[in-house]
Amino acid sequence: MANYSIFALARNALQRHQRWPQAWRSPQPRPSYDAVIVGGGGHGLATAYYLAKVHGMRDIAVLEKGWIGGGNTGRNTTIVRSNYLYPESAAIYDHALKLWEGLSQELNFNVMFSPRGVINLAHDPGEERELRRRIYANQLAGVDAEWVGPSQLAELCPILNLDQNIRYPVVGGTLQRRAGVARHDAVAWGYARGADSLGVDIIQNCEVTGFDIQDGRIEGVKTSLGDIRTAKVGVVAAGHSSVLAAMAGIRLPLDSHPLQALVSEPVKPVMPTVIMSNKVHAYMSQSDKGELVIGAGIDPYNSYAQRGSMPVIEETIRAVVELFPITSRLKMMRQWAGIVDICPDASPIISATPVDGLYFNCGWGTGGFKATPGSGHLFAHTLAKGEAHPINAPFALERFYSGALVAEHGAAAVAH
Amino acid sequence: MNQPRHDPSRHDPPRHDPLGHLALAAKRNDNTDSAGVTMRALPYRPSLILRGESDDTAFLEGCRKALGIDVPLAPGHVAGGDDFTALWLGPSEWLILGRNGRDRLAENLAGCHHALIDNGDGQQVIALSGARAGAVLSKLCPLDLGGPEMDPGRCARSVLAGIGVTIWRGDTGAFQMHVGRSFADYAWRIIADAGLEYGIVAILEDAGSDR
Amino acid sequence: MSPQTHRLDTGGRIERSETLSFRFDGQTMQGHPGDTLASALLANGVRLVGRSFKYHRPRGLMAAGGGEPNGLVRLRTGGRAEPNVRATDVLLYDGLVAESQNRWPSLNFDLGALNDRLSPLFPAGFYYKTFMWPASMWPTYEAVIRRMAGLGRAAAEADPDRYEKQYAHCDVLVVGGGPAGLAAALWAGRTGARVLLVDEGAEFGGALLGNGQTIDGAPGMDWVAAIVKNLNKAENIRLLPRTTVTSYHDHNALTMLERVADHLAAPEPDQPRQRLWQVRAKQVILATGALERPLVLANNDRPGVMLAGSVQTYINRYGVRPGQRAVVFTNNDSAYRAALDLSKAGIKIAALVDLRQTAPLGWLPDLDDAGIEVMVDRAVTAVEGRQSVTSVRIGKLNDAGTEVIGGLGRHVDCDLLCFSGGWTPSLHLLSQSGTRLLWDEGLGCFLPGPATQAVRVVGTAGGDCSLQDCLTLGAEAGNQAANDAGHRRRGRGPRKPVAGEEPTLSPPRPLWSIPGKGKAFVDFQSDVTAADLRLAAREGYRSIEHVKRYTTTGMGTDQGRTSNINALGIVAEALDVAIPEVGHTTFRPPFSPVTFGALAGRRIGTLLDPVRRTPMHSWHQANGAAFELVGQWHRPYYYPRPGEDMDRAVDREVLAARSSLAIMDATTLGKIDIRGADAAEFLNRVYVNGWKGLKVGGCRYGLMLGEDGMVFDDGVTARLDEDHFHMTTTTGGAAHVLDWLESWSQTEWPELQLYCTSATEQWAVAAVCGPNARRLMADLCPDWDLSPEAFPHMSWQDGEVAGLSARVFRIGFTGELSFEINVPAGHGPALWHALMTAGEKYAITPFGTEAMHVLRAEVGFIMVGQETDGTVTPHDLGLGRMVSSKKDFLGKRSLSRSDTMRQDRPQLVGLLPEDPQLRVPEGAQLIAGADPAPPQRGQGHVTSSYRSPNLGRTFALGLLQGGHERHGETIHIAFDGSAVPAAVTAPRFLDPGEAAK
Amino acid sequence: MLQLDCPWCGSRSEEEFSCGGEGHIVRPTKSEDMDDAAWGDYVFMRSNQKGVFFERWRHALGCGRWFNVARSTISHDILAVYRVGDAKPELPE
Ligand SMILES: Cc1cc2nc3c(=O)[nH]c(=O)nc-3n(C[C@H](O)[C@H](O)[C@H](O)COP(=O)(O)OP(=O)(O)OC[C@H]3O[C@@H](n4cnc5c(N)ncnc54)[C@H](O)[C@@H]3O)c2cc1C
Ligand SMILES: NC(=O)c1ccc[n+]([C@@H]2O[C@H](COP(=O)([O-])OP(=O)(O)OC[C@H]3O[C@@H](n4cnc5c(N)ncnc54)[C@H](O)[C@@H]3O)[C@@H](O)[C@H]2O)c1
Ligand SMILES: Cc1cc2nc3c(=O)[nH]c(=O)nc-3n(C[C@H](O)[C@H](O)[C@H](O)COP(=O)(O)O)c2cc1C
Ligand SMILES: [Zn+2]
Repeated sequence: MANYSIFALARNALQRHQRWPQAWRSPQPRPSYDAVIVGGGGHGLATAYYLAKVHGMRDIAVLEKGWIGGGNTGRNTTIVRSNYLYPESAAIYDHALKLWEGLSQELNFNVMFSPRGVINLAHDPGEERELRRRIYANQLAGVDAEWVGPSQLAELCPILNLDQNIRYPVVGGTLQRRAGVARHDAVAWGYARGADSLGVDIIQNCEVTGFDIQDGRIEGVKTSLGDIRTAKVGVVAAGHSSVLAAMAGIRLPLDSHPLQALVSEPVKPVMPTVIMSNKVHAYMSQSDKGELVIGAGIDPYNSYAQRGSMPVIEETIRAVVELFPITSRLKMMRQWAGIVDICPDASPIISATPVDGLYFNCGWGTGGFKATPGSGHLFAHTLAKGEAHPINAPFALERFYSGALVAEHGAAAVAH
Repeated sequence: MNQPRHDPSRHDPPRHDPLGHLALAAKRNDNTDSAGVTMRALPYRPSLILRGESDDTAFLEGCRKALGIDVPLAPGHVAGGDDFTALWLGPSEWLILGRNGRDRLAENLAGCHHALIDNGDGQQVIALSGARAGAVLSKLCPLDLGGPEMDPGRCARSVLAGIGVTIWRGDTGAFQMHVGRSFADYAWRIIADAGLEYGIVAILEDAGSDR
Repeated sequence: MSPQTHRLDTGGRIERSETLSFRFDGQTMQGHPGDTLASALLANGVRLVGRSFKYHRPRGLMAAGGGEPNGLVRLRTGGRAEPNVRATDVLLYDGLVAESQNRWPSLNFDLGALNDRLSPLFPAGFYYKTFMWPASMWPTYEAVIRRMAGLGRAAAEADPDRYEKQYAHCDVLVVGGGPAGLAAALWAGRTGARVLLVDEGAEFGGALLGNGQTIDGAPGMDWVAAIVKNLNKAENIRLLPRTTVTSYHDHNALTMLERVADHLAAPEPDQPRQRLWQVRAKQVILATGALERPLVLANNDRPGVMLAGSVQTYINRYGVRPGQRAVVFTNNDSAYRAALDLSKAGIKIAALVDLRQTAPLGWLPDLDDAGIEVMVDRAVTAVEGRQSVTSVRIGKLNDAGTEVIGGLGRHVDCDLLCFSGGWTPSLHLLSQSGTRLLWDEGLGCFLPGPATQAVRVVGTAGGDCSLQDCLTLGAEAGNQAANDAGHRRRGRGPRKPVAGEEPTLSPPRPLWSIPGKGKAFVDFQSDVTAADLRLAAREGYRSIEHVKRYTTTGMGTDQGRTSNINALGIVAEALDVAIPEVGHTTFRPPFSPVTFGALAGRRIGTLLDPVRRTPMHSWHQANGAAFELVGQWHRPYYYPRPGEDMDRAVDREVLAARSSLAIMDATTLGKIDIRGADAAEFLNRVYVNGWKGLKVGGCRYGLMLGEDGMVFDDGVTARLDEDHFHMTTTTGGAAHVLDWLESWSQTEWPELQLYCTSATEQWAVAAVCGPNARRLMADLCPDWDLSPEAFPHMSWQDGEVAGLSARVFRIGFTGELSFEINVPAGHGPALWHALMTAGEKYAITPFGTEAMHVLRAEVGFIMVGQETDGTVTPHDLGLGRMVSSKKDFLGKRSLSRSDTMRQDRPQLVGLLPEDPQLRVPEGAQLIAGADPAPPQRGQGHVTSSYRSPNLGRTFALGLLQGGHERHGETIHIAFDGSAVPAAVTAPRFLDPGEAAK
Repeated sequence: MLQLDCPWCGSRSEEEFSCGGEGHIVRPTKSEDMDDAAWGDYVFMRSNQKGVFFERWRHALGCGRWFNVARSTISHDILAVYRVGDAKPELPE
């Protein structure tokens, strides 16, 4: 793997950039692997990377039906934070956040993790109570969290509407300073490059169409490029998890919905932090390129269409203009959607299944980008050892039978 | 004891007007001729939600006896008689306007599966008329106001700027909008705002005690 | 004041008799009505209009319409300032102010242009490879990157303008008012169908506005004028100019943006600036035309390099001559007509360079007449000049077009290079509709595949290049669409228009990039060059989607409208695969950027969301209530007297309720009328407790669970009759509960005979409570027997209260002796006044939601949404005894799952902080030890916390693991780094006892 | 924004409806005899079909009726609308 640095850049400039090697290879699938990861999103690629890096497995393929990062990894609003309510969740998301903090260096690929702080607004006493509960829970769990009042908010984000005579005046908010945003595509590419250099085959345009299951054990996968034998399969297919589960005769507690996002035209910096509001439903940050990146809601019906409806966008922009009045004359440049796999308790599933050797990592719904490194790291452990890491043990499928849900609706209420 | 004994018309004490608080703010302009659209708040009228089965002949018969009309069975249709008007709201649901028909209905429907729910106090009626009435309403409501379903004389339940509404289009083409009482303020303000472009005239009739 | 040096003496569709003045970068200039800002700038000889995104290269106008990538300006000032506006879309008005963007200190001298010199260090994706060391420096690097990025500046103030929204329905929506669209609208309209015809432009006519084509032997625009007049007369046809269809959604729903007042300095009073339309069309006809593509060659971004068709438009439509001496460079026929028009306008055509082996013969006689030299099998190999084109080189390429052979070639002076790289049918909307686009090798463009919605494509958008095809097929499509929408033509149709003769077309030569030295731009707006695209392919970013994201091609405000196909061609070449194999990137809404204000519409500010108010609201306001938001409702929170803060007011209200008499507006509670023979059975299934035994006249408290066993609502329900119940729900839960009941009664248990009907709005409710409540009632209801025997707790009666017919429930939420008096909502204020007046002698005290919370918590009543959060069972709340074991009910089975039966689940307890004055914050965590140091697991949290003047101390409720068995223990309450001790108690602090009976 | 055909009111905008998710899930009558897994399956597990999906909608801000819809979750085409209690319709390929 060629090292990336300013010196490499200068050296290559002299060669008119003709000598850069491929960031990752595009190999043909081999007939068998020790492990197969289904889904080349951030989570799948990270899983492969850590399987190779931490657990020394090399004979791994990542199978992606389209192009890597083309699922939700490539279409999310990039917010990274760990201030969830329950200790189980705080543990998993903070595990990820710690990995984010060194990820560019780990991968030698700048993923532009930008801890510029994430603020959740409260607009009434009920919301304040909920948010404070989360702050106190986070403090105990060791996740940084603080309450910020209107005057601090004015400093942190001068364009926020703090008028107290509006329909839902802002009463304050929570701030997680270590939280922020990252460059979504770079995460997929960085992990792909890292995994590839450790020998992982990343195979694009290869759709998994079925599983070979014998006596309750996984023996291989069927793909659009032929059959592949393997004894270990990790499915990380986000919105398509139920489709893959059905191939193995399993049902999951998931519903797939389109979740939309949009960007404004690029403007000079106006938004130094990330702000989200449950009540006036919207959240917004500004990318390094200058667009305002805005998260909208889900359409209320099941869909795999990767496009959403207009009213959802209109609702969101109503909220954005209300919260940030100076945006009224900015323009929406592009809107899109991703298919998110929503779980009844708004928490993920990282789990073994009734099929031996078949594991699922899914249910991240509207908010799994932030978990990418942690999820990959823990899922790799689960796959390699055949049993859950203590951090992801509470997130097994079993909880839907026992009732031990991890209800994160509050912390995940803004759909991201 | 314990038989419902409400007859809101019996005492007829002064009624509170859901839009009373807007009296001072509303534009008062009697020159409705020049306006493209006129909005009026209509005063309290008794009304009922009537529930029953469309295929229950005893029920339909009872309604006819009580109201002097056949309740409409076709979606979006309205039946009007001397004393009562019945709007189809759903396959087992009608809005009965006119006089207070509770007692007569209760009497004639005894023994049938039905329900009667007083509704007059629970709603505010806002009427919208004039050449641009449709244009104003179509800013707020996704119904096809120009289609046959909304021909004069028809009714529909729908959405008005996010709130539930029952719209009844009179024979003159004007629209009567029934909104929940607690939403009246919002409905009034948002219609007034939508009509601004066409010089809307808003008239709060002298409906209640508050003014 | 600069004169309009580049204005032609005659021609164009501008109003020469009127002069408008405007300012660009502080300089005052003039134009005419009918001009765009772009045409006026060109008329004034302005070449340089902006700086590019990344390299800050000087840029001039390249196009005349929506494809313009360079001419982005900041328009207007103050709250109306708008960044990134395409100068070609701005209609000129008097006093217009615009400034250039992305330059510092000035447009002519921009320090950012240093980037162009350093560009070897900034290839595509350079930032992924650097800025990583030392890690701590990234925020600093990032701040610099952010400042360099971005284009225009946002306004600093709020927008003073109004934006409207409108729904519309039609039989046929025709998008595009060029010849094809006009013909379609006319023929569709003839059937009586409801037709909507929209066009982005201020004028209908499309391409005819800018080219010299003729129809029926006269200028095409004469025909347009006649048709438009005709259409305007028809009642069933509506024309909307200045309206862009921005998106095409499911089920033929389309969104359009009408620019109502953007051609004015400011909207007229009360008039909107823009209007967002939501159209539902039975049939759609897309007649959106085609977009001309640039050619990719070195330094093709120099000011003075323009699209040939656009120059033609500037001449014919605006009477502007953008240069004096032009070289025309093309790979297709359309530039021939352009060259003739240029020549007619007095521009010297130094050469017409055609990449193809042979010139289209039909045009040659006219070119000969005009004295234009055609150079076939040649290419422009270099563009010279920096802030403006000064000359080009014309040379020869090898057969493959990959190399210049025999040197750069002939040197030709010119101040204008007009190029045409072919035409891209404008199929953005079609693609959004779900229809696949298919590559046509012959035409070198994508064409419509089989439609997936009720849509047709006609005109150049559908690949029909000749005007006659546009007209004929347009008319046919209009007629058929109307037929499909259920309308048929009666009588004879209008005469079919006949287009003027045109030479037959010869095929274009797609050559995706022309070899040469220097940056050859593909995406002008995102500053992406052909070399960037090739680098991406080389580095393994093989999918076109990866290329897009790695290089940012097509990601600018124009979304690559003119550049995407070129990018695709270059990538296909670099990967050595066919174009269809590469595929195009996804067309996403909007087609043109849409103002946030228009998306937001009028439902912002005070109209953001309804404020629901009770009939007594005015009284509360007049009596100084502070309000709390509960759902959409505004409820009195507390009623401070002069000099009182919240705590003092709440104390006073709480004391009054326990010592004498207090009154609360309880109107907001949800109320549902449930009636039918099976109503009791139904309640049995939706509530955890039994309902069959409830006597008529009685009331009962019920808990509702989801199928997951978790409490989601509660309330008291009264039995009005054998078959009739009055249910109450929480204020916030009312709508959801009704939905829930309807869902079960209609879909799962249709055999049960009952109706659920909302009655929330019908009733106003005043709750009076306190030891004097019965006396008050006696004063107002002289005929009633109010004795506890005749009117016991948890019963109801009808009758008159203060002369108003009322239904009174002997229930309450405070533990005190209470009456909840329901009257028809219109009588609410009358009731309230009567109660207040009669209550004076008991010092009746109105109380708000906060005092209500204290009162209910003192007696251990739970508040759904506060003690519960969707994870709490009846057992957790200590309400297990309510749960019937005799019957099934929703959620029952979930209560016996292994986790829901755990003994150490968080359970409701009382908490008394050791410091009786300390009110711990709600949400604070319960921990075992005294040390709150992280990380550790909490054992629960505080759900409610108040000061009680009755107890003379603070108290709290909380959910504590295994709490039912831990009364008497001391635990710690942790928040903000500290932990305070508290005693665990039963969740009940006061017992009003007999008095309340 | 979908346009749905209410079996009673006819063609109306999605805004008037609320979506009730997967249809034809029958509530078990003898839940006390079920084990945790079977019950959990009923409460939480869903087919989440890609392709033809049978779902429930309510004309909440219209006539108030619940009804069934067969809809493609890929194209959003409505393949059938039918009343509660009616069997799943036969659909053409
Ligand atoms: C609009 C939007 C905004 C969001 N905002 C945020 C946010 O701000 N913060 C946050 O934390 N999260 C956010 N999320 C959620 C986040 O994007 C996802 O949770 C996360 O990216 C999931 O990553 P993944 O790798 O699991 O899935 P994906 O990136 O979707 O990867 C799954 C991959 O599996 C592939 N696949 C599917 N089926 C098959 C098959 N049969 N064979 C082979 N491959 C297959 C897919 O093509 C896909 O590439 C957002 C999501 C959306 C849609
Ligand atoms: N292919 C060629 O070689 C070629 C090249 C140039 C011109 N022409 C000529 O151009 C004419 C084409 O006629 P036509 O009617 O097909 O197209 P047109 O270009 O005349 O008209 C298309 C119209 O659609 C409008 N439009 C496009 N997208 C829109 C949107 N999203 N919302 C609203 N309006 C939108 C445009 O403003 C334009 O007025 C013919 O005269 C043809 O001969 C052909
Ligand atoms: C954080 C973020 C920023 C984006 N910024 C831009 C942008 O500046 N320009 C643009 O055209 N698209 C932008 N997009 C949207 C992508 O172009 C694309 O629409 C999205 O990744 C979904 O993919 P699809 O539209 O190809 O389906 C952005 C997407 C994300 C997730
Ligand atoms: Zn209906």
